[in-house]
This record gives sequence, C-alpha cells and structure tokens, in this order.
Amino acid sequence: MSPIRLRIVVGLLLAVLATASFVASFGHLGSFALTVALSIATIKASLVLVFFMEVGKQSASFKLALAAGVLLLVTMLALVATDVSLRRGPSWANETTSPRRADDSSL
Amino acid sequence: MIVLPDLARHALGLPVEATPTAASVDSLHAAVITTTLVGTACVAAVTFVFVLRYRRTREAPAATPRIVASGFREWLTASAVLALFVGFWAVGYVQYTSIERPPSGTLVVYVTAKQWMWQFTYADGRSSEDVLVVRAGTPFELVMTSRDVIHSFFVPSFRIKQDTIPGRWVTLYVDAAAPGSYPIYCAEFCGVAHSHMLGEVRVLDEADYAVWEREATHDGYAARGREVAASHGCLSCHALDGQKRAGPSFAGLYGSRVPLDDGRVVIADEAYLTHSIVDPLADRVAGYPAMMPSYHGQLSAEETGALLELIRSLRDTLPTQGRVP
Amino acid sequence: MTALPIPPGAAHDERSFWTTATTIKSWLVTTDHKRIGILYFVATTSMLFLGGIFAIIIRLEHLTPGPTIVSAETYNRLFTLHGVIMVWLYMIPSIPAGFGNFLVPLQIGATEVAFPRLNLASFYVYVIGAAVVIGSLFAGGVDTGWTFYAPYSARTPATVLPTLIGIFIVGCSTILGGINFIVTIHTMRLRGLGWMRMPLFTWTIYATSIIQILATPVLGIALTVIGLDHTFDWGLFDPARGGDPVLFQHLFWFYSHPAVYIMILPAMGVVSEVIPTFAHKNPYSYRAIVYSTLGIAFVGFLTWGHHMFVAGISRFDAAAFGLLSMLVAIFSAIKVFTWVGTLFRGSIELAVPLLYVFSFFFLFTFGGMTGVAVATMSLDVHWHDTYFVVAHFHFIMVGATFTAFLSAIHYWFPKVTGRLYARKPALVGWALVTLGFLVTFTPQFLLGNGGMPRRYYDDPVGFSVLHVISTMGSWLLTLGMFVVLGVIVHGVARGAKAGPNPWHSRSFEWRTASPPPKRNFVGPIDFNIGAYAYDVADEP
Amino acid sequence: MSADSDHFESVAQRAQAVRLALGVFLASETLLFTAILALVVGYRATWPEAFAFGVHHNTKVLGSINTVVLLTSSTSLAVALEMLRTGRRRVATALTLFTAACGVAFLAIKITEYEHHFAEGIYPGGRGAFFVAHPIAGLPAFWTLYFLATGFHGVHVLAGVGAVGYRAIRMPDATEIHRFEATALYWHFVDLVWLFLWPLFYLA
Repeated sequence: MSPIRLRIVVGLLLAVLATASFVASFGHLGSFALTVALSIATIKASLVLVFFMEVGKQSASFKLALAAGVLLLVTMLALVATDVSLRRGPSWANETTSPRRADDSSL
Repeated sequence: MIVLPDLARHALGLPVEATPTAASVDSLHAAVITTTLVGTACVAAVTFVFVLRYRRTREAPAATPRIVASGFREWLTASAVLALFVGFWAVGYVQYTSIERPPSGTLVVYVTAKQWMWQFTYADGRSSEDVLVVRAGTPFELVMTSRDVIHSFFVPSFRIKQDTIPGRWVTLYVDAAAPGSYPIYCAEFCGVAHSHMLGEVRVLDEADYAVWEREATHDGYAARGREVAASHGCLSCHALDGQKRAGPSFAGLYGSRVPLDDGRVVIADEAYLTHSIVDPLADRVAGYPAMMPSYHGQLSAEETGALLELIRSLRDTLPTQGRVP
Repeated sequence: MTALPIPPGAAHDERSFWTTATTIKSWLVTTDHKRIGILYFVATTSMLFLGGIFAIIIRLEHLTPGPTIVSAETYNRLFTLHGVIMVWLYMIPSIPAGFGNFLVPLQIGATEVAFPRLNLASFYVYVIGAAVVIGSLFAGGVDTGWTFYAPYSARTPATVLPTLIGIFIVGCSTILGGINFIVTIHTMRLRGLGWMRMPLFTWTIYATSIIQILATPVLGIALTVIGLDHTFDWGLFDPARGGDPVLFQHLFWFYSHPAVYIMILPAMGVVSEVIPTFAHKNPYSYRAIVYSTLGIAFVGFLTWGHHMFVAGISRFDAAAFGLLSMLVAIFSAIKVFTWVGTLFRGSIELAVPLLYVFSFFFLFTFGGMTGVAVATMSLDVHWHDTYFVVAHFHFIMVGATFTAFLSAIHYWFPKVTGRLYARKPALVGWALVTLGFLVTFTPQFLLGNGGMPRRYYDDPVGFSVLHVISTMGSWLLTLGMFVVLGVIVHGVARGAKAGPNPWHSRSFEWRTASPPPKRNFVGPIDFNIGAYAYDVADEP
Repeated sequence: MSADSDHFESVAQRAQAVRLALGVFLASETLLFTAILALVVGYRATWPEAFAFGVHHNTKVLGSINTVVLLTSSTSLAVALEMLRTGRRRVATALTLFTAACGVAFLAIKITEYEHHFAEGIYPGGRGAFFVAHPIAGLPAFWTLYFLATGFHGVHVLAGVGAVGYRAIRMPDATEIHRFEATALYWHFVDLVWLFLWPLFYLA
C-alpha cells in the first residue's frame, strides 16, 4: 500500500473511531464511560503518533523526549489523584453528631 | 530512644517539650542532627587529610594514577546511606500519623483562623479569642478551618503545625500537655498582619481549670455580646483593645465623637451604632475602607442588644497604642 | 564610546572573539555563543546585586523586633521580590545560560550552538521578562511571597499581574535556552566524542536543560491561573466556588522542586570540573557522577510533595513523597563521596576556585543533610515555614550554588578574559564570603528550631539576639561580594596575561586559546586525550 | 527554528537538529497540558457529580464536529507531506491550505460554542444565570476549567493555523523538507491534545 493510501486509510479509521466514541457516549455506561472514551482516545492518539508523526522513524533522542513527557504526565496525574481522593476528614465527621455550636461558616 | 539532654536542646534553641509526642519527635531530631554533624565532619576531615597528604609540591603537576571506583563499592555506600535515610523516613512516618490523625472520640476543640486572629470554640459552645484554655494531661483534638485565606496553626512547644485551609476541616492531635503557657504562631503567610496573628495555649492543672470553667460560665450580657461579635466575624475587623484594624476599634467608642468621611461628626450612641450595623456605608468613619458587609436581617434583636452592651462595656478602656501601624 | 576595553590575551594569530568586532552593535546582535554567555553573565549578576539589596533591607528590618526601617506592607513586598528576583532572574539563568552558553560548545568541540539566533532571542526574551518583573516594582510590587499561594494571591490588594507576566516571559526564555542546549549536545558533538567522554559540566547543563523544558510549562499554567483568579476573578482556587488551594500548591511545587535542581546541578558541574583540574586527577567515578546527575534530573520530578506535608495532603501521598525525597538525596550523597574520592592520591594545588569548592563541600553537605532532616515527615511538621527551612535552602542556594558560581568565575576567568586574577585579594574575598555566609545563616537554624516562623515582619519575643547576629553576618557577606567584584574588575583591566591553559587542565575548553577565537578552535581538534586523562605526562 | 546553515556539517545534521528540537518542544508542551489535566483530575475527583452534570450540559455535537474537523486536517497534512516528498508540490500546497482552512473552521466552531455558553449564562468564574439556576457545588470549577483548557488549546490551534498557512505559501524545496515536517509534527500534536480534551469535557 503506497504511503499516501496508508495515510488516507488511517484518516478514515480515526474518523470511524471518533464516531464510535461519540455513539458510545450516549450509552448509559456510568463509571465506565470515561474509561471507554479515554481508551478509544489512546488508540487514536497512537495511530496519529505512529502513522502521521512517524515516531517510529524518528531518532532515538526524539522518542526519549516524548517518552519523558508522557511518563511525567502519568506520574503527576497519578500523584494528584491519589492525594485528592485519599484525604480523610476529621474523626467526628464519621460520627453522627455534628458539632453543637461550631462556628460553621459557609462550608 | 535518645533523650535529648537539656543542654543540647537548649543549645539547639528548641523550646521545652510540652507533650510526649514532642519528646519523641525531639529524639528523632537528635538522631538526624547528630548524623548531619557527623557526616559533615567526616567529609571535612577526609578532605583536609587528602589536601595535606597530596599537596602539590613542585610547580608543574606530576601525573597522577588513574583510579576508578569499583561499581560494587559505589552501590554499597549508596545503599547504606539510603538505608539510613529510609530509617529516618519510617520513624518520621509513624510519628507524623500520630500527630496528624487523632483516635476518634477524644475531646474536640474547633479552631477558626481568620485574617489575623484565632477563634476557639469548645465542645460546650463557649468560644474564646486568641487564647486556647485546656486541661493538663487530657488529650484533645483540634478540628480546624479558615474563614478567608490559608493560615497555619503552629505551637512550637508541642512540635505541631497544620495549615488551616478555607472550605475544609483539618485535624491535629495533642496528647497530654504539661501545664504552662505556650505561644501560638501563624506559620503560613496570610497578609499584612501575618506576624501579629499570635495566640496562646494556656494549659491549666486540675484546680485552675475548674476555677476557669466555673468563672467563665456566668459572665454578664457583655460576654454574650463578645460571643455574638466573635461568631459573626466582627472581631476580624474591629479589635476590642484599641488596635486599628480594617475597622475602628470598639474600645472607648461608645459616647465618643466620631469624624465621618464626609466631614460630619456624630456621637457614637445606640442609634448610630445600630444604624451602622444594618447600613455600614451610610455614615462611614473617616480613614477606614468601605468594606464592611451589611448585617441587615442577620442579627436578632437580642444579639444586637448584646453587641451594644459589649461596646458600652468597653466605654472606659482607653485605646492602647496598638502595635499594628 | 565605540571600542570596548580589549584584554591583550589573544596569543594566536586568529583574533579572539573579543576583538573580531568591537562596536556596541556587534555585541547587541551577536550570534556568538561566547558573547551571549557574557551578556547573560552581566545581566544575571546585576540581578544578583538588585536581589541582594532587598536581602540587606530585610535583614536590617530584623535588627529590632518592632517596626525598624520599613512598614509591614513594604517588608512583605521586599521578601517577595527578593525571592522572585533571586530565583528567576539570577539563580536559574546564571550558571546554565552564562557559563553554559560560553563553555558547552567549547567542551564538545563545536563552533556554535545548534540555533544561534534562537540563542540570542532567548537572551532578549529574558531581558524583556526581567524588565517587566522590575517594572512591577513601580506598579506597587507584589506581597504574596515568591510562592504566590492561593487564595491570598488571588485576593491581595497588591497588583499581582505584572510580576506574573514577567516571570512567564522569563520562563519562555529558559525553555528556548533548554531546547537549544539539548539539541546542541545531541547533534553538535565532535565526531568520535562519545557521551561518556564528554566533560561533566556539559552533562550537568544537559540534565538542567531537561528539567528546564519539562518543568517550566507547569509554572506557566500555575501563574496564568493565579493571574486569571486575581484579575478576572475566575475563582479556580476560590474555596467558596469549589476551588482547592492545595491543587495550586501541587502545580507550583511540581515546578519549584525541579527548579531547585536546575539551580544546584550546574553548580555540581562546576565542582566536577574544578576538582579534577586542581587535584590534577581523574574523577573517582565519572560514571557515578553522570548517573547521579541524570538520577537527580528524573527522580527530582517525583518529590515535590515534601513541601506540602502540613498543607493537608493525604497520608498516602505524604508517605510516598517522603520516601522519594530520601531516594533523591542519595544521588547528592554519591556525588559528594565521588568528589572527595577524587582528591585521593591527587596533586592538589590550593587555588582560589578549589577553596570555593571546599566551602561548597562543607555548606552543601550540611545544607543537604538538613534537607534530609526536613524531608523526614514528623520533623518537617515542626520545621515547615520556619527559619530552619530558610536556613536550609539558603545553605544550598547561597552556600552551594553561589560559592560554585564564584568558583566558576575564578576558574574560567583566564579562559574568558585571557588574564589572571590577583590571588591575595581573591583569598580575602573567599574568606569574607564564606565567613559572612556562616554568620548569617547558621543562627537561622537555631531560630527555626525555636519556632520562629518565616515571613514575619515583627519578631516574636525571644528571637532578637539571633536575628541581630544574622543581620551582622549579612553585612560581612555583602562586603565579601564587593571584594570579589573588585578582584574581577581589577583582573579584567590589569590582570597578568594567562596562557591558553594556566591550570594545566585536560578539559577540552582549555585545548584552545584563551580567550578563544570566534570559531572556538583553529585547525584540527584533537580530543583523543580524554578530558580527565591526568595519568599521561603534562603535554609540552 | 532557523539556524545558520554553515556551522552544521551537512543539511542532514541540521534536519536532524530541527526534528529533535521539535520533539523536545512537544515534550515541553505535553507538560503544559499535563498541568491543566492535573487540575481537571483534581476537581473531577473532588466534584464527580458536578463534572457529570457539566459534561451532560456541554455542546456535545459541536465538540464532535470539531473532532472530525481536526482529524481530517491532520490526515490532509500527512498526505500533503507525502505529496511533497514525491515532488507533487501543487497538490501538497492545496492540501496544506485545506488543513489551515480546517483549523480556521475549528476556531469558528469553538467561538460559536463559547457564544452558546455565554447565551446560556455560563461565564468563567461561576458567574451567570446558569449557576443561579443550577447551584451544584463544584460546577463553577468544571466550566472555568473548560474555558481554561479549550482556551489554551484554541491558542495553540491559532498558532498552528499561522504556521501551516505560512508553510502553504512558502512551500520548502526538496532539501528543506524538514521544515515542513516540523510544522506537521506540531499540528499533529495539537490534534493529539484535542483527542484527550474531547472525551474529558464532552463525552464522559
């Protein structure tokens, strides 16, 4: 397949995946919706990287640079997510009785 | 545990430990500081010996042998030092969790940090400003939040600190404190009077605590006014001791002649005070920013009366030379 | 005045880069990496003195507990701008852009950086950014601290936007500089000069550039959001609208901790060059220094949370960040052992650059170890935001990086100007700087232990004696800096002529004339004798 | 990324340098959007229901059209590069102009989206009638982040349109193809970023 036809096919594939993602968003997937949408996005992203940006044919240092960027993206998001989701409130928050006359501001 | 001898603690400038947690933190502190001093001394000593031993004598430098460290020795020293540091981390983690997270069911005191003051509310509803009174020997949990920006509740003698974040409750656990008076500082920069946001933890032994508890309960109507002022945020702008804050101080206000910004001068009587509470911008005092929110409909008649009683009770206190410029 | 003072050091027939063109215009539109290095050096050093003036006023304010010479508002602006100017306008660009620009092409046998015009552009972007930051002084200055913590930075009556825009522009300059260096080191090395034969200073500039290009964009976002919050009330960090101020701290420290490695790695590079030269010996382990440099560059990105132990992060994150911080401390420890090992069986000449490196040893080891102490979670609860932390990072920034900066000035002085500085006054300068530093910052460790919080305009009771000692120390340090300035100016004007390699160094930048010609090397370049091959006899 | 061509040994070395410079620049840009995504992750974990509500009320159709527009523009630029490599310059120029046009279309759709939001009373900072009608905690954070993320991405698309347009006019000759590749790399990166912003703000 000539490089030009290859790129057109990849382009069409991307469009198909986009519509699939669009349709999937109407389904009531609840918590899976984000994982489905993001995994389709990752597939599309790798298609663009491999076929359009020809990352395979680039120099080793080029790949190293992109890999460093992606690695830091993942670690930063992971550490921020674990921080925000694992914070625990004060001990009485679990008890039923709320503070009797606490200076409850607009929380 | 290495108990930091008093002389060393004094030499390092550490305040007296007032709680058992502070003592254990200090022993870890002693271990880390000794490692630091020993490590630095070793580096300096070895360097000094090498410089003396291998000083260049002739003008032109002689060729030196090519020595390359063996990988094994590099890994050995590196992992030994790493093991020591991870040891510090492990002990540090255990102590950190005991400071940060109290066992549930302990006595609770609520702390609200506001721009440039601390306000404590006890479990039985009483609240006090800038002074936290606690019974010696009983652990308590501080449940803290901030009304405006990030402050940080810091008691050096307890070796505890926690940023108070607006919109969130954060906690600190203080186990059995020894009697005494310990300063509270705000450790997170929070504006012009960050360095004046001082407080005091007064740890009373059994007898004094009982006296304080009994005496504090049946104050007059003015104390009720002070409570209302504290809970509605008046005190963050109006000081009670004459300090010039964002708003005029209540000390010596009642019955005095108040210059307004439009040139008029009024007597600060009940009519002026109640009108200013409801519509603060009507007669603004000269030299103060127009930032007071209206309290229209937020104060019941009884609360407004209590506020007026508070201001009347401060009639004869002369405004002291406040330190805030 | 069209002609600049020409140091007559150009021994070779090819005229030195000083003399090829001497009009002001030839300097302002130069694409010669050496001239751009000198332009950066002059600009960043003047920023050092400006930041230093603010430091002196801050220390004077602490002479007495109450108001001394400035009001609270001015004091808050002073320590903020002291931080902003020192961090972004001096510390980050000074060694990488100043010495890095001058030396990296020389050390890899290249005639120029990969993109010379981009190099000049990044200098002018820096100048514009610096001008905007200093301009913000006249717009009332900013009083949030160089950390710009939300929600105070979004609510302060002070004008925050100009300073943020200035820092953003300087950030763009560092990214452009970083890209230029990385591409230069990857593509412009002399044929046959492998990665593991490059001088160590170039390695540290490479690692620094990696951190610069990966960390600075996150600062860009953090400052933009604060600017939007403050000016257009976007309220992204406003708790009333669901904002979480701790998230700003995540963004800010994700940049700012790697930024402190941007500041220390070049200093480590200078030390890794000065010791082999004056001990006349190969580094104890070239590989260890290279791998620990890269280790710092990458693990440095994972430890930012140790600035936030008491900020209210989750217990899991606090533990994870604490452990990773211990890991990154190991790389610094390996370097110190390797440097000390290099002295073993060397032929040590006690030149002034080496004396500065010994100050670096002591202050960096002590500063670094207090860093490990502060990374221990329960101790950080007591020390966070007190003068202990101020003393720790000044031990690293001033004690380590500034002494390495002065060591670099004295070490490469002959290579840049073709002259030698006067040894005796330089010794006086070294003694004053080191002593002044110790008297200024050692008391601050004790202040921190006592619980004296940072950024306090009015000192609480019981801390004033240590504050007075620290202030007197700052006068000594300032005196030392002016003595060093005098030594340099005297050296440029009337220093004795230095040959191409006065220190008998094997490093590649000494294989050409001092000062080097415009195209760096004349004739074929021979790098077969390694940069640290001190076991061969001294060449004729 | 211009350079004096004389100090490189060969054109190939300079092409290598320009491509590496792009790789490094794209890594830097990745971290720029990482910072924004960190805020999105932080607030999504704090206010999941506000984000669900916000995504539900977002202009999904317009956003999806934008995705297809950007994908076609990327495809056409990739084909244009192939055309340039095989010497068919006129077709390459046409396709490059088409890519620039798609970029402009993307921005136009983006602006209509913004106008639609403003009409609904959604403004950054949680101001506007929409927030009075739906007082959900954390909703202002969703919309402010939406404007921040799509705004920054829009600025990058605008810069991309400029670069691609310039390449269409000044089509490089056979020896300078790496300049075209550099612009193509940047444009594909901008498309990549949108591939992740689209699900986060429109689909899930």
